[in-house]
Amino acid sequence: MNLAKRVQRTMAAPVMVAVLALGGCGKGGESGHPIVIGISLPLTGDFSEPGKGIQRGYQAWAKIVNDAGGLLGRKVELKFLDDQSSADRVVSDYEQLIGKDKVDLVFGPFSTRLVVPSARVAEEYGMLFVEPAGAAKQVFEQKFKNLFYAAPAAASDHYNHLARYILALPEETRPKTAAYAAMDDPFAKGTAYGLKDKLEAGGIKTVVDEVYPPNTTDFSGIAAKIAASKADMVVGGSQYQDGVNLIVALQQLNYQPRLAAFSTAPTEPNFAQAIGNKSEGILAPTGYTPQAKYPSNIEFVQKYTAQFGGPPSEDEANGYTTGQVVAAAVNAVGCAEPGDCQKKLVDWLHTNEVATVVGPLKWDDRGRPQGAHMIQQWVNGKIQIVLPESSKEAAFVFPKPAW
Amino acid sequence: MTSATTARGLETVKLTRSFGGVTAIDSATVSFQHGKVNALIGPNGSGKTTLFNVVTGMIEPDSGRVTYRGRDITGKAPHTIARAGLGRSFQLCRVFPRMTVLDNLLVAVRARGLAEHLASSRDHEEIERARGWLERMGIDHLERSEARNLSWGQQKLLELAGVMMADPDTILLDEPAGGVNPALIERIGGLVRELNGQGKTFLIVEHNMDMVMSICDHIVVFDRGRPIAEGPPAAIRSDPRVLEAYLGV
Amino acid sequence: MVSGALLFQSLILGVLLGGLYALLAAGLTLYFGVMRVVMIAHSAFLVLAAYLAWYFHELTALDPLFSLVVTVPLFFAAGVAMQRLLIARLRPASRTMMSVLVTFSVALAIEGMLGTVFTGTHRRIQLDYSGASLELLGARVAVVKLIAFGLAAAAMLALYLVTMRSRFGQALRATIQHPEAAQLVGIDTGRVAGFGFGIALATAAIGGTALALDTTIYPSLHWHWIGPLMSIIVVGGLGSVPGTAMAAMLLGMLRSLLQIPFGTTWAQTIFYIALFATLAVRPQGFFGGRLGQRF
Amino acid sequence: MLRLAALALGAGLVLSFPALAPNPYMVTVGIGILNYAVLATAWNFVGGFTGYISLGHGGLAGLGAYATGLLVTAAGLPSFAALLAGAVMVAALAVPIGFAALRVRGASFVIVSIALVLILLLVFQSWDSFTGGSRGLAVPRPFPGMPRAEHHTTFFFLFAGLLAAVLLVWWLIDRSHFGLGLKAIREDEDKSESLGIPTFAFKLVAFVVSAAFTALGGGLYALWFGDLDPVFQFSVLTGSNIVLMALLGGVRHLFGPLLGALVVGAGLEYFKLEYGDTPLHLVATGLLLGVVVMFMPDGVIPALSNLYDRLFAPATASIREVSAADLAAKGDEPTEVRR
Repeated sequence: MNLAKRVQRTMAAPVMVAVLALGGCGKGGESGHPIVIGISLPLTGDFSEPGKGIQRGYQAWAKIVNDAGGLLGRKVELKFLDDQSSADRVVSDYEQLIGKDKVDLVFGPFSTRLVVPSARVAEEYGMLFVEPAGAAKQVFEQKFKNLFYAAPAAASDHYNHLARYILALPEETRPKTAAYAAMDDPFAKGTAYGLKDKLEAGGIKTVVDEVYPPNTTDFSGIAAKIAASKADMVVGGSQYQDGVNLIVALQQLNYQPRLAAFSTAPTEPNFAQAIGNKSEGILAPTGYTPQAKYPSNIEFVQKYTAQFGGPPSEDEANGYTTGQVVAAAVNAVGCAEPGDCQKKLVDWLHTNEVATVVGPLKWDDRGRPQGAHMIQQWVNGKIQIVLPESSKEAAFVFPKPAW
Repeated sequence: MTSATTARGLETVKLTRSFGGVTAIDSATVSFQHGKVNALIGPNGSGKTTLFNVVTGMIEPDSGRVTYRGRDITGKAPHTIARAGLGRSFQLCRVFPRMTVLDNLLVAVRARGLAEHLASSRDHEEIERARGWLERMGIDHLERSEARNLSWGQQKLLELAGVMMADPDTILLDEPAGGVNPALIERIGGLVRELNGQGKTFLIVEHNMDMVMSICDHIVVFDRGRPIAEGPPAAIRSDPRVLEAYLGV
Repeated sequence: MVSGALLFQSLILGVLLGGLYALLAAGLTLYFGVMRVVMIAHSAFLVLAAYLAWYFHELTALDPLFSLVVTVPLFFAAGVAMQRLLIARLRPASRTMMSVLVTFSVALAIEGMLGTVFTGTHRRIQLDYSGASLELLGARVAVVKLIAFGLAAAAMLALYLVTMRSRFGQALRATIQHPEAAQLVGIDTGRVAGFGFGIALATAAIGGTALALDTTIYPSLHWHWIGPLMSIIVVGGLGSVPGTAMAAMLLGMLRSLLQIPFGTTWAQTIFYIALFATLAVRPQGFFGGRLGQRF
Repeated sequence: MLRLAALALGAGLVLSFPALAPNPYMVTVGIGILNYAVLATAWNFVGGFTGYISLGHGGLAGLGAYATGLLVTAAGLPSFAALLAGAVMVAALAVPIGFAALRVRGASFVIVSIALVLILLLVFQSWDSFTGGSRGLAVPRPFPGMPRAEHHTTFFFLFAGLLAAVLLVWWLIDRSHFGLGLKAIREDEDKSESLGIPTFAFKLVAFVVSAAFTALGGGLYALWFGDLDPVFQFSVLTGSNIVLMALLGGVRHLFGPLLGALVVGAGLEYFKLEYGDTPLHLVATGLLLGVVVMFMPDGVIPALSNLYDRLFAPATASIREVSAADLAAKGDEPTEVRR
């Protein structure tokens, strides 16, 4: 940690100057100048779609906070930079935000691939780094001290409820074989393999284990393998479009599993239409549902819908959650500027729980959240929570009807 | 082997090369007289240039052999053949357009070993040698200008100088008189005789009969990819087969 | 342990894939034949056509196949224009090299425009027969794939007839084999080359529509097509359309079969392995005599 | 004399940059440009001398980066030993690649260069047990515990040093017999062979040297940046940017690629700021590349000097007129005539 400390000292001096020059008085001043929050997001390139989703979440958060009078009585101001989905960019963006623009706080970018390099920048400049997207294992393996993942669970824990449910099924009905196809992306792969590990441990045989590159557009080959394996259940470690393509390819081969779970894709609004409305029974883990009864969520959904004319999805929620987490720390510690304040924020988050739109969050010393995802399923033409029992909206449909 | 021991020069045996359906060279067996000025004449498309290209390794033959001073050089890489002592010019002369006249000559200097390759190309002896050639061609005043800025005739002379700079003992010239004025033809002809006097062998493909007849010792007539006659100018002039080949009577 | 059914299924998929490769590679070969040009932008135009088909479907809700009526002539014109305005103006000495850069820049521009206009979102045409399939000797063949293959086959046939039967085709072949000679017998090689480019680009329009029927499209997709296509034309022998078609079929099937043991990503490397092998083992065979290599 | 002075001045400016830079961010921008300058100059060993255009140098740089990273993480070599070893390995690999690509002329080389990037991407993604695949590869810092700002400054000087080395070698070759031979190949490969230049060997050596320096650039980048990911390391765009920089600056000039790196580097920044969240920067890059290739294939330096000639030294024009027609007949007319 002495490294970060030294960085803080080297950074602190100029920062103070800058703050004073701006007419503020450093210590969480209630005076005019806004709290500037620096964010780099993939607004173009491969990750641009979810990137824009996160951006909407951040914007919604800023609007709601400012309408309520701001943080510590100061307006929050978001400074977005586009990293073009590239690692060089994301790093130089945070270099610029922290080193040149001297922002007071930073929020994380999208996609594990960009989170790790940018978290390193924030770490070495001693900035608190709450991020909405780095869910994969290796994010936490980097042993960052300042990083917090603002979502209920790391990728490998997304399917925990489903794994428990399946293994609890009676011997005769429980699936015996499973086929896995995962995009070669730390997050998508992480979700599928998290389930795979647990099911294999529970004695469910893996008959197909395919990893495909993110650019794959033709899934007929993979589908052929899965269909030929006649696996009882199929698990897709997917994002959006690849999941749709895989399902369509499986339909083309008329493969009918008894259970089908896909990451992310089924939770997207136009999923059902994209696969020809044969979505009945398809499962998906989700860290967020607009229906959640958490007080802050009710406000979020209502105001977000007012602002953007549609309910938020998971990306937006993750962005918003990031804002909530940082805000909680800032309000508790009572400061928001570079330098020693950041350390206080970090320490506070390590020891406290934060209520968010995805429920209460708390983290281990590596910033790994301690929860698990809910499991949703398409039941009667709409996607509803079926697991865990406590928060279910519909009964789990098993075996899955034909598609 | 040294040139002294034998008078054998450039020879081809049953050399054949065809493009698609067209047979450009049809099992041609020719031997050119070493130490003399040889001419290779024949109607357009009779395979003269193809022979040049096969002999100098630019094109691989379908069959047959090429030997130079008794050594088999069939299908060898062009630079190997060049280093064996065969120099050539190209039809529609070719120089290095974006290089200075001087560099056009210095390129031909043979470096051996890493040290020489990495040594500066501005070597005084070589530059002097190059200037010598430029003077003989009468274009030494253009030393510094880029080759592409020279006139057509000047480029012809430059190409010849470049070939000589590589110090070959047999020089193949493809239409040296092509598209140049009489005075220059005169000059080139003179140079050829002069160099031949200093022991250089020449093989010239040329349509300008006056030039051929005036400077060549030995003439080979090509038709449909094979030699149909050879001998001294006087004999060739009166050879009926040659007239037929040319005039198709 | 690999079941015969799976092998057969993969083989069929390979053939269907190979058909599309064949059509697109044929276009690439044509450019190379007429102008000694490696047309990097071919696959970018392919993706452009796919986007047009998708957009057409979004607007009119008609079957994307109808978009061909617009795209084919459009692309033909674009091809002629490209040859006339860009390629033909390059210095012959360095044309092959520079044309690569020019077409590359065109590809970048197209990708950028697509991204700007349609955003980076993955797009896919949703047809009521998207999930439908036919039974064929125990294997299942998706209807959309059949249509795509049919399109490709038809286009290839048309291409064959044009080059082999028509007078223009004669001139085209002459230009490809020996430009100088062609000029001597009074062929306007410039014009022929222009049309050659147009036809080649038109194949991209057809290929793009076929592509859009069954797969997702996104602006940077073309990078994943140009590599295999270039390998195919080298393996097939630059300039020879039949050779190209053979190579395309072969590599298409190989890829699809190799997916069974090695998985998707490794299977893709077959194209490049074939490319390197070809160049290392016998390049002359495909590139003509040494003098003919100055492409 | 004047040249030396200018050189010293330039060097002085570069070396004093970190001190003048208002914040670490500016230093990183400087590093980015230096890195590109190194790559573009290294590319110029092939592109400039022999005229063979490679779009695959981005891949070679990525290879250098991964080689260095893996030698540190897997083989446990000290950072800079790994850097050198990595460059050697890449150079060794360049031999078979060059063999396949350069035996025949023209087209196949370009095709191979692009294919190289694509296959490397596939391999480094799939072989994740070794390369880390999409999980990425974290390269430990050579100077542990050094504050980030200092880290940047240090690497700025390292990159500047590497650039100096590359420029020096390019200059040495440029004036050597070897260099003259390479330039002859660019001008007319058959002709050079007929003069006894072993063109294939020359091209191969140039390619290998180029690969080695490119790998050094990539490796140094890996040590500085710390996080490698196949998707970003093996991108055709890097290659095309390198080409654009070299061509724009002028491939026949020692400092051409450096100039190009400055211009393009700045240009990309500008477009990102102006049209941030659209991929218009691709269009811009594309158009710029097209314009350069079509209208000033020799880069801005000659373009400007030609302009200067025409304005202030009309004397040279006279010879041009004479030759223009003749040369046109050879279908190899100088660019001036075309415009």
